[in-house]
Amino acid sequence: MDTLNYINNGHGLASWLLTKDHKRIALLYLVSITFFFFLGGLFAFMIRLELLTPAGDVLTAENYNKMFTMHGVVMVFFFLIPSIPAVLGNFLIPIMIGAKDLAFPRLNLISWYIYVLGGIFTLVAALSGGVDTGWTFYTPYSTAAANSHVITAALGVFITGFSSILTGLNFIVTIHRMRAPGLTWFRLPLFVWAHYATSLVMILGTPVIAITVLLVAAERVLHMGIFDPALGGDPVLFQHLFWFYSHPAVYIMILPAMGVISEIVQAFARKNVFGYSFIAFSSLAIAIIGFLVWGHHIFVAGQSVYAGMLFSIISYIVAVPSAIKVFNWTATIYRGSISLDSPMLYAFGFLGLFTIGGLTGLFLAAMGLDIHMHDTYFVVAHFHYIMVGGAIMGYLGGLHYWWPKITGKLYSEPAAKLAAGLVFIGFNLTFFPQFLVGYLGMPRRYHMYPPEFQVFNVMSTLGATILSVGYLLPMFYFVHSIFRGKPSPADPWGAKGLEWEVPSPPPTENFAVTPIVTHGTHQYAPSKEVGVV
Amino acid sequence: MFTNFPFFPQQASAQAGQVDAIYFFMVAVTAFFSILIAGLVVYFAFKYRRRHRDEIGHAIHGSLALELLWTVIPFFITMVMFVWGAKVFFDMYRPPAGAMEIHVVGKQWMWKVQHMDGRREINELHVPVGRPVKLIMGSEDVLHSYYIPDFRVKADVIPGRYNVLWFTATRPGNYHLFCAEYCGTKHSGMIGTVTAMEPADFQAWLSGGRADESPVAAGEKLFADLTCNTCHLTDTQGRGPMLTNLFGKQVELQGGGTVTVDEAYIRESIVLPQAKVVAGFQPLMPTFQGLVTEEQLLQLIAYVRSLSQQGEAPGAAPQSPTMPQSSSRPVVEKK
Amino acid sequence: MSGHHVSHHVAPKSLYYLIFALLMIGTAVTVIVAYFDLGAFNNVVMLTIACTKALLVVLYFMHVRWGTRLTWVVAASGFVWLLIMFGFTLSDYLTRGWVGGTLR
Amino acid sequence: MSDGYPQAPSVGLPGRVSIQAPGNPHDEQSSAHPHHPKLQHHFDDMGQQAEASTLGMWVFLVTEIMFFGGLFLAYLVYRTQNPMAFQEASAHLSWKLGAFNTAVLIFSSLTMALAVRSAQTSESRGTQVFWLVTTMILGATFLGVKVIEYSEKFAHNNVPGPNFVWDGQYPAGAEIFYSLYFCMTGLHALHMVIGLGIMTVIAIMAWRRQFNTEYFTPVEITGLYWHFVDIVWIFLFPLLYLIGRHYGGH
Ligand code: HEA
Ligand code: HEA
Ligand code: HEC
Ligand code: CUA
Ligand SMILES: [Cu+2]
Repeated sequence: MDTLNYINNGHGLASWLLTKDHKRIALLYLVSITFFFFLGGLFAFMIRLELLTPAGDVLTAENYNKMFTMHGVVMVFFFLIPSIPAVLGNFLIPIMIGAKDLAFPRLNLISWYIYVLGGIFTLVAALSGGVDTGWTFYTPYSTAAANSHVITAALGVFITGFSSILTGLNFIVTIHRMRAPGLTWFRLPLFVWAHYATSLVMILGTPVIAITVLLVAAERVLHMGIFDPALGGDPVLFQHLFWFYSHPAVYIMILPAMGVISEIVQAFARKNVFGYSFIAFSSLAIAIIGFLVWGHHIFVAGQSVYAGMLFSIISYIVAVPSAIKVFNWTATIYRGSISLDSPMLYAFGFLGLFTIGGLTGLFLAAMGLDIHMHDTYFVVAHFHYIMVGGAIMGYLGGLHYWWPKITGKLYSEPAAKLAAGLVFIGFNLTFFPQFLVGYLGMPRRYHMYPPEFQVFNVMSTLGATILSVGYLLPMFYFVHSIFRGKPSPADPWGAKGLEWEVPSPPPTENFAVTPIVTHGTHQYAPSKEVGVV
Repeated sequence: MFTNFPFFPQQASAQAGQVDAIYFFMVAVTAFFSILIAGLVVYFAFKYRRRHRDEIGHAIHGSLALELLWTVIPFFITMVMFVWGAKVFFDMYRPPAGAMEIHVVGKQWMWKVQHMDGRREINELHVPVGRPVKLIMGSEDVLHSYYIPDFRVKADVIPGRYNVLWFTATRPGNYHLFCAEYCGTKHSGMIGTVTAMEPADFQAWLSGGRADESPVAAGEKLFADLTCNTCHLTDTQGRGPMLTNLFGKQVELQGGGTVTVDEAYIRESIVLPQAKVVAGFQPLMPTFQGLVTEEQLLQLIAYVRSLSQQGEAPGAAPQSPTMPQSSSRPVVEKK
Repeated sequence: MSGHHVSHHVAPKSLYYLIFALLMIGTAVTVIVAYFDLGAFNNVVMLTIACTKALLVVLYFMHVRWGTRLTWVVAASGFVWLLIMFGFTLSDYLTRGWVGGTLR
Repeated sequence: MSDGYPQAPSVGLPGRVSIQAPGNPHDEQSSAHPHHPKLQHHFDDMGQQAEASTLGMWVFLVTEIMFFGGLFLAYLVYRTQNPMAFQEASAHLSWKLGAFNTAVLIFSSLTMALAVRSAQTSESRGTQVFWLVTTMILGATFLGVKVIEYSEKFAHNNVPGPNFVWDGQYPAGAEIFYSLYFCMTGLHALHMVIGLGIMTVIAIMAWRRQFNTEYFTPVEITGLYWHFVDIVWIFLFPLLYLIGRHYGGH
């Protein structure tokens, strides 16, 4: 150990578990999130195993229902929502804005503990028998009919919600108050913009799911009449409250990934982004307009047709900023100096798969079409294309891109390329058939299905097997790199950005002296606009 | 093993074509943009690949004209999608006048059906082709959703409320019926078959089985058994309002406001009588919640409705222009 | 970044007493109004007074009156978002009966 | 190179960090203005620290608004669906106790504001603690009254649940009203209890002379929190206690 950095600055478990260093907290998150990803993946694998044959022969119906519920809950609340913000955002935002830490380091550590506590509740729910309500917890099933561990799981969601709120709060204050001198808003890396937008959604949306879940608990435990029609309540009100959070939450999942892609595309095309301000503002637009579309989940749930039209048209409007981003990224590659290192492969994967996922969202936002597609595998395919094909590609791309910075070690690039290829192929094989079987009418959350849907399901299960190999591979070469990898220079990619100017891994204080920033990120070539953007 | 695997669902209802038309439009747009983006990415990645280590890209900061272009074009495309989707939804939302009514009750985990002449079925539904069919659906426990993929129709069934689904079958045959809203353990077993038949076959089928009492007759009996008739007399002497010729009318409520008498309102009057009290009456009526099942409610409603315009279906919504069949085929009169 | 200075506005005590008095009067008016039948206006009046009281607290007791523009924006955004949630949800509830012929 | 990692390009712009005084660690550099003992290491100065804290509190209050907002939305929807029932159920609450509590809370907001002011103007620790403790006493009074109201409801079995009893005309709607009543006032009361806990700590800190013109952020953000709790009640009072008083009036 030659130089002092955040990893070797302090040893022993306590120095990690009580750390207030944002970089160490990011690693704590990395470990716990990886655990939940593989747990969720295990549930997914059980789902796919069951669906190999039309008859429900691997799992009982009850267990199958628990599988997809736990899969959804774990993947959404314990993996994807915290993934990029809590790991990469936590690690990078202070460095990218030239600060020593987030504004509230202790709060940051507390959010991790809250997250773990929520996770424990969910694990307890899973181990003591599971929940079978679906990740959507729809009433009155969840409050009056289900006899599984709804309360434990709901509390787990409630608790992690606060972790998310505190992370968002910390980011907002940090970005407003801790920027280095000269780092104006329009010199911020787009990654930071994306996280700013994400944080807005976190703080404005998450409290609503918290209160909703609390009301579900009150109704279930105390039999207070709130959503159950037998007690005079209205189940559709639950759906409004749930989606008021959960639609914006899908942008919590995709916006950070978009931030990652903005960085990667610039770094590996050695070129500043095409249309910085369009990308920056489209993040904000997605965050804000994304709050106004939640009703597209309940077109056929008894919502008024006029409200449905309102939600439908705004769903289309919110697609436009996403389109802008995709076109701008594509334009960024134009006349770049492109190297196909593994992060860039993930970024390309993101571009293609997010486009398909997003465009199939437009199918669902068409009210007349959604009548047929709602709650079929078409929806399942849509959101996996965005969440797995988009968000996870972004997460993995970011992890590969910043891994040398985080650990100070270089991983094996050929292995990484192989993994990227496997993920891409496995993914498409898993989820493309689901579009077809969805339009044929196969409903989701089905333990058994008519035999004519089997071909598609076999393909899907096959793809999921390839996909899991693709996901397991990085575990090996990442861990290998920590012990055997070559040390990384400060800037292994030849990228531009404050994070590449500090050593790899960075020292605890990030910067010996607060830097003074004179122009925007990723300015590779001199140009008259430099510094203005 | 894999003998029968279709790639596209059958078009077995009058609506199916409309829905599929949007679908194909969407597929075309998706294919166009996906191929465009993927093609450009691959082409650029090859064309501008890094040729030596220290190479950097061109500093291009953007182009307002281009960016506006790809803001405006997607915007207009999506507006087409919106208008088209909303129009189809509206058509599928409003049942045409004169549709044949069938009562459907969902419960964990079966679909109970009763035809207007009393014939019952479970997990099956027999309908004639060429005639609009309107399902009036309620739930006894949790949310369900009635879904016939080959007809492209689906609607959630909500406890405490009625929801309506309508379609016109166009092709005789057997079609899948699914419950599409997760409702517990045997959600995937809450399935069945919809059988569309030629009108003559349908008539034969109707008269073939052992028909129960019609819902109206059953409702009349219930009306007496539950002692409704002690308050709701056929003249104005009763403690409750007269129910004759009530359906479809506007009723003045105590505390201001009016309400149109439809199925939902009658249902509410029976299970939550105090929620809306008719002007000029005391809120005397007891609740019958828990005393009547969802099916019996439907029967009571059918009876109350029969006290009004005999045989006419409610809600004289304009005939949907998308329903040429309903006029070209003889409409079977309800008994 | 707005200069790093502690915001040092010290409001005179008399102002706080004035606000307190206004809040008390508002409460009294609300209670009195509740006893007159103004039809729908009862609710309008009561909610207007409640909003005014809340505004007074936010502006003076919570010092937003002298706060940075960012504080204004943050404080306002909470209420704006609340209205969005109310408005869009009610867009469903208030229009459910509009289409004839269905029971939704 | 064999790993496929490129070297940093030799062209392009230099890094954008301009090191002002190379090798001059931050701590020495700031000797110009001496460190306040309360300054945390990652902030540049007290002003930045204070601004971050108040902004953080405001952002937190926004989340609180949305948290209570869900309940207010449920209230709004059910109120439009069961107007008569809500009037009837609301009439069974004692508006006098409600109005008294409103006055108490507003008064406590005043004393809280004065507590912040006394810290802000470096008044004596006695004054600071006096205002804080007065605020706490008022808060406790509010909670005491709430206990009276709750126990009255429990005594009459007006608490939603399997044992709910309602002898009015609208038992179903009344039960929903009381579900919301208990959720809303219960969460509000919980916030007050938390507020009292925080204020205990603050009062002790004040007694230890920790607050003055230079540093009073903890008092300030506690004040923000307390005023927010007051605002919630300002809405709860008319919505729960006063709606439709004139109807079937007393
Ligand atoms: C990260 C997650 C994520 C994201 C980003 C999105 C993004 C979008 N989603 Fe998706 N969605 C989910 C996750 C996500 N969704 C989940 C989890 C569900 C199911 C929940 C459940 O029930 O369990 C769901 C369900 C869902 C439904 C409900 C379906 C149903 O249950 O019946 C709808 C309906 O409108 C919808 C629409 C959209 C739209 C319009 C977008 C848009 O934002 C997409 C915008 C992107 C693009 C449009 C692509 C880029 C554009 C171009 C390359 C250019 C060409 C563009 C044009 C011509 C416009 N989604
Ligand atoms: C971030 C979100 C996320 C992610 C990453 C995934 C990832 C995957 N999902 Fe998931 N999914 C959801 C979110 C997500 N899903 C949600 C919200 C639902 C709805 C739930 C509901 O209806 O309530 C859903 C539902 C859902 C269904 C529908 C179930 C149903 O409706 O009946 C299916 C079916 O195929 C599925 C499959 C998969 C697969 C194959 C993956 C794969 O990408 C996973 C691949 C990863 C691994 C496989 C892990 C790595 C490997 C191992 C740990 C080794 C495992 C051991 C062996 C192979 C022996 N998912
Ligand atoms: C104890 C007397 C009583 C009994 C028994 C009773 N009702 Fe009523 N009903 C009333 C009164 C009084 C009203 C008017 C006040 C109101 O709307 O609640 C009324 C209103 C109605 C209305 C609304 C009528 C309108 O003009 O809008 C319907 C429908 C109705 N009852 C149906 C029934 C049915 C069906 C039953 C039996 C299952 C029944 N009632 C049993 C007293 C009774
Ligand atoms: Cu009934 Cu699913
Ligand atoms: Cu959505």
